[in-house]
Amino acid sequence: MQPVATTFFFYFLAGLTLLSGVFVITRKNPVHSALALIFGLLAQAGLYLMLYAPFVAGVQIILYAGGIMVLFLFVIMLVNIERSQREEQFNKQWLVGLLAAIALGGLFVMVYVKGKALFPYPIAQPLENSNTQQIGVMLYGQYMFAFEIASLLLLVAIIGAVVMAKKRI
Amino acid sequence: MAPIGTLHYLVTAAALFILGVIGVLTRRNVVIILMSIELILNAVNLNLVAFSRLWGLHGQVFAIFVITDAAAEAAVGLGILIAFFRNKETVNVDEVDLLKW
Amino acid sequence: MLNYITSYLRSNTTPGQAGNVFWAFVYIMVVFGGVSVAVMAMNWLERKALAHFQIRLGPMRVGPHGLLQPIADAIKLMTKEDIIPAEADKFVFWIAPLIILCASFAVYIVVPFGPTHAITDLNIGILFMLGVSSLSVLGVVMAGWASNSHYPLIGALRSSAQMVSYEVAMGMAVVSAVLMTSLHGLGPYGVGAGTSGTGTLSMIGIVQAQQEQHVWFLFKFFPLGFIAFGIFAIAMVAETNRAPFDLPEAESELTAGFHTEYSGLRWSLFMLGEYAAMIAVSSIAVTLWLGGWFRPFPNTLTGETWDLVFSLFPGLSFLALAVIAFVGVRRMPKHPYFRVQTIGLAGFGAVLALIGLILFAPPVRDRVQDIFWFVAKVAGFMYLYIWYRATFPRYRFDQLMKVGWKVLLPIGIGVLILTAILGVVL
Amino acid sequence: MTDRTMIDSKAIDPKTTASKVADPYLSHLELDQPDKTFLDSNELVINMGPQHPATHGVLRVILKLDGEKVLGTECVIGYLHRGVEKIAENRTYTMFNPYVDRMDYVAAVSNGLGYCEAVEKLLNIEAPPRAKYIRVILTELNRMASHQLWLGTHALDIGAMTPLFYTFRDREEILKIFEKYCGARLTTHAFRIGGCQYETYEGFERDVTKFLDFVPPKIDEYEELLTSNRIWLERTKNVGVISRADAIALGVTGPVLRASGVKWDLRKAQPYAAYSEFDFEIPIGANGDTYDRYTVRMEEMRQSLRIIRQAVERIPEGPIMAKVPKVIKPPVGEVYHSIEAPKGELGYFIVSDGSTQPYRVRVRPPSFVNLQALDVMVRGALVADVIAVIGTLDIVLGEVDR
Repeated sequence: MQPVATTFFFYFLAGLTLLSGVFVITRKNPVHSALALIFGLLAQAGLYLMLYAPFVAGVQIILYAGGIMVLFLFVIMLVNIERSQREEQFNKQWLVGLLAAIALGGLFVMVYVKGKALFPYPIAQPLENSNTQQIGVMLYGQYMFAFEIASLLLLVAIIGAVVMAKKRI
Repeated sequence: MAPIGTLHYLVTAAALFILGVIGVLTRRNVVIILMSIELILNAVNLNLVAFSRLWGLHGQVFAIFVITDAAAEAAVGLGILIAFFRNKETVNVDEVDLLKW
Repeated sequence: MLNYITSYLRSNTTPGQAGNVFWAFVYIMVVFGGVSVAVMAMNWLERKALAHFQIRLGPMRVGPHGLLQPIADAIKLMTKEDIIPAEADKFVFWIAPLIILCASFAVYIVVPFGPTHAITDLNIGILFMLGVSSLSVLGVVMAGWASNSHYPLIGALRSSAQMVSYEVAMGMAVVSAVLMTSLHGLGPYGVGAGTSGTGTLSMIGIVQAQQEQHVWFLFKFFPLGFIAFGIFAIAMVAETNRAPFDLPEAESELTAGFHTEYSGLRWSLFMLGEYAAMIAVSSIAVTLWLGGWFRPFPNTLTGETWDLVFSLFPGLSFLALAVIAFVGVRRMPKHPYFRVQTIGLAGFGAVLALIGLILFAPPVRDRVQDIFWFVAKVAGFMYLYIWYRATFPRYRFDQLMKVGWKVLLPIGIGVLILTAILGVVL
Repeated sequence: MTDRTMIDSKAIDPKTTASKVADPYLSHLELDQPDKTFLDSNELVINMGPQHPATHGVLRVILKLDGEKVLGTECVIGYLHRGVEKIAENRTYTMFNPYVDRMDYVAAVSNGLGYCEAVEKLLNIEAPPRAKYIRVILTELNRMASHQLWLGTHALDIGAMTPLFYTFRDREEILKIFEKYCGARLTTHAFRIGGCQYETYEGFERDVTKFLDFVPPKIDEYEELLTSNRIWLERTKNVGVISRADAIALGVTGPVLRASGVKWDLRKAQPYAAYSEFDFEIPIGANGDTYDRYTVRMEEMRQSLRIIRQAVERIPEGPIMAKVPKVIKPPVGEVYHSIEAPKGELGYFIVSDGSTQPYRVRVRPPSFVNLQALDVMVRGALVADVIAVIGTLDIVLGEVDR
């Protein structure tokens, strides 16, 4: 693809991601927040594609946008959102929170400015078609133990969620 | 326009991370706090994937682990939320002030 | 510029892979238009076929044999008042049908109509298809919630639970098919034994794997591929909310489920999305198990003669349709009132015959063959959808869940494990 | 804790909570906790009908749901009330005859038969044998038609569209016979007090015999679509079970009662018209579930055919009208006469004060009584079962509301 398109798509997707992030944390209605988050996640999947990480992008869509967000929407519908909308949206320490976040941002800026040399422009790499396969090999080879732990974690999470959410077990 | 390098992605991720932090620190609705945590995790993911472009695929593998973790976190978090809501009839995080009910 | 356009024609990849924006755009337009037309045709066909199942005539008034009925419906829907309930969440209400529509149309990016006839070929093709088609759940949930009414909400909760559950079983079936791409074990013809290679997630790659292994995955490891296909075929009906799994829109229980409050154009977007999703999942099934764009019997009926015979099929089928149209002309009442309709039907038949004749021309024939076989297989699934709808009663919600989780999922996992074991052993 | 007070002062939320409106129909549903949401039990109250595709007209069922589980139901009826019983008090006995057809409009002939026989009993006259045979033939044909309509709509409620059209196709043949006989298809007004007004038309017996040969394969066809269909079995077996004792206690009659294993059919128990002269079986079920009611009705269709065949073969010659005075003026007294309508026991209680108009007519409609079993049958079931059970009860709202 031409460089122009790359630049355009990066700014477009990054802008979409950040904009949706802003919407997520400012909307009163959690459903609108969730909707914004979905768009943000999809835009991020686009960013992953631009980084030649198609498998992560696919997982992002299928798991995040298609799975986790459905869970969120479900819960939002179950809890009485109209009531929560009438409440105060931001807590009392919002100023402190904002300051902390800005401080964190300053830290990031400092790190990036100081360590700019560490992050070179990536050399034009060939299209990695077997990327997905290598990830698979890694998951089932080098990271086998972590993979199994992750599956255990999911099992625990399932049980935990069921125990928490069920009325009578 | 400058070509898009790793730094661009890092800055995007950092901004997203900060947005997530602001959300967690300032909102009162538990659902939105959980969503902000997702934002934070996504920012981390973006970083990992961007780095994997430079230093091999380990970043992508980790991103997958992070997504797994996010799924588990969302499930348990929302489960707790439902249990909480059933008892207190609110999703306001400031109301979570009892160890036991 | 001209070179840029023509250079693609000489390559043998999809426009997406070739990075040719112009042709990619053309393909997108063609696929989008084609799917829209297919949805309209499907609409007519469903009403007609269902009517004949039920000893009715179906649409007969608009155009000869109701051929123009979908167009009339489209006009009606577009001019209808678009109602947004007062208590609805306007924005979410507005965006929900668009989500469903986009999700079901975005899937077509990777559908391989032929070795080069796809918009692009992602190397995560099947993952992309599953992921994007699962996004339509969001639209359903939002539509149900935004309507701010009981029936849509229940419909949305039902349907999201249903779609999420059946996605799991569907995923298991798909994974076992993907696994087969890497297993060159003994096919029914004993070809390619012992050459286990790498698998692929790419849609075109999957079809090519079937070609290399000389077997449709439907018949690979005989009962296994068949069972996996069966699971997918059931799960895909549930996934698209069609009878007998049409609980979310169960007319007799929830009026119309999640789109009860929708009307006019927005409602038609839901329908468009639903039918597009039906075609999309059918094309997944065709790609994964039925050899995609390959003609039937590529192994037994080989040789130039058979190639020629099978390449005549596209033209012949159009000619057959034309003959049916002409028979219809003959059977039209001879009353002057029907003259316009008769002429119209004759014209339609003539167009079909012309297309059929064009399809006999060798250069066209060779290019269109792949697409024809793919579409024909998908059309078979479409007919099955109609047949199911005419035959089956509706499942109850708990039974639906039981079928998904306690029947399909364990079988799917079993098939997956057996496939893996067989692949290693053979 | 400011939020707390704010919440309490706000109006309840219409999306997820029950309406707090004091509705007399809702009293027994214990809606005293209105501010609950989806997460709690006893929260969701749904109005099914009166505008709902599966309530067979204008029945309004208030459902109290826990998720999809039904905690209780309340039928609200009366949307089709036309005061048929009151009208009777201002009409002569003859004039009232057509009105009864409008109650159970899918089994109008049975209604007419019940009324005419009740008045005949009051007058102490008896219809001649030929009239009785004609009555049996038409009533049994009507039972077929009613069951066919029931089957089609019941299957449609459960999601099978196609049987509806098949049953309507075959019901059409019956309606054609009715039309040829008396000119009307639905509300036939076929019988008169004392017999029948019309002699059978030329070719009546041929038509009926043709129908008798035509319809058994069609019944097999319906059964082929449904009886062993897995989904149909799952949707109907053990759904809406009503025990023998409950059924008797609730006064349920007709196929619903027989499906619970009670061999009670007025055609055998208290034979009226010419039923004592025919040989037929009373099909009964074992479990009292929806599937049994389905099989019982299917078998009843076959038995009806058997009765009709015998009646057509043995129909006697003779007059069709008994000696009835020009002005019907029954002696002072009262009478209760009931017949086995397609839906159950259809009873007429007529009080005469010696004038030309009845003092009081009270109808015991089978649908109304059977409908009372709905709550027993669906408690603890799912919403989809409510639909199936309403279908299986085979109610006609015209008869419920009268």
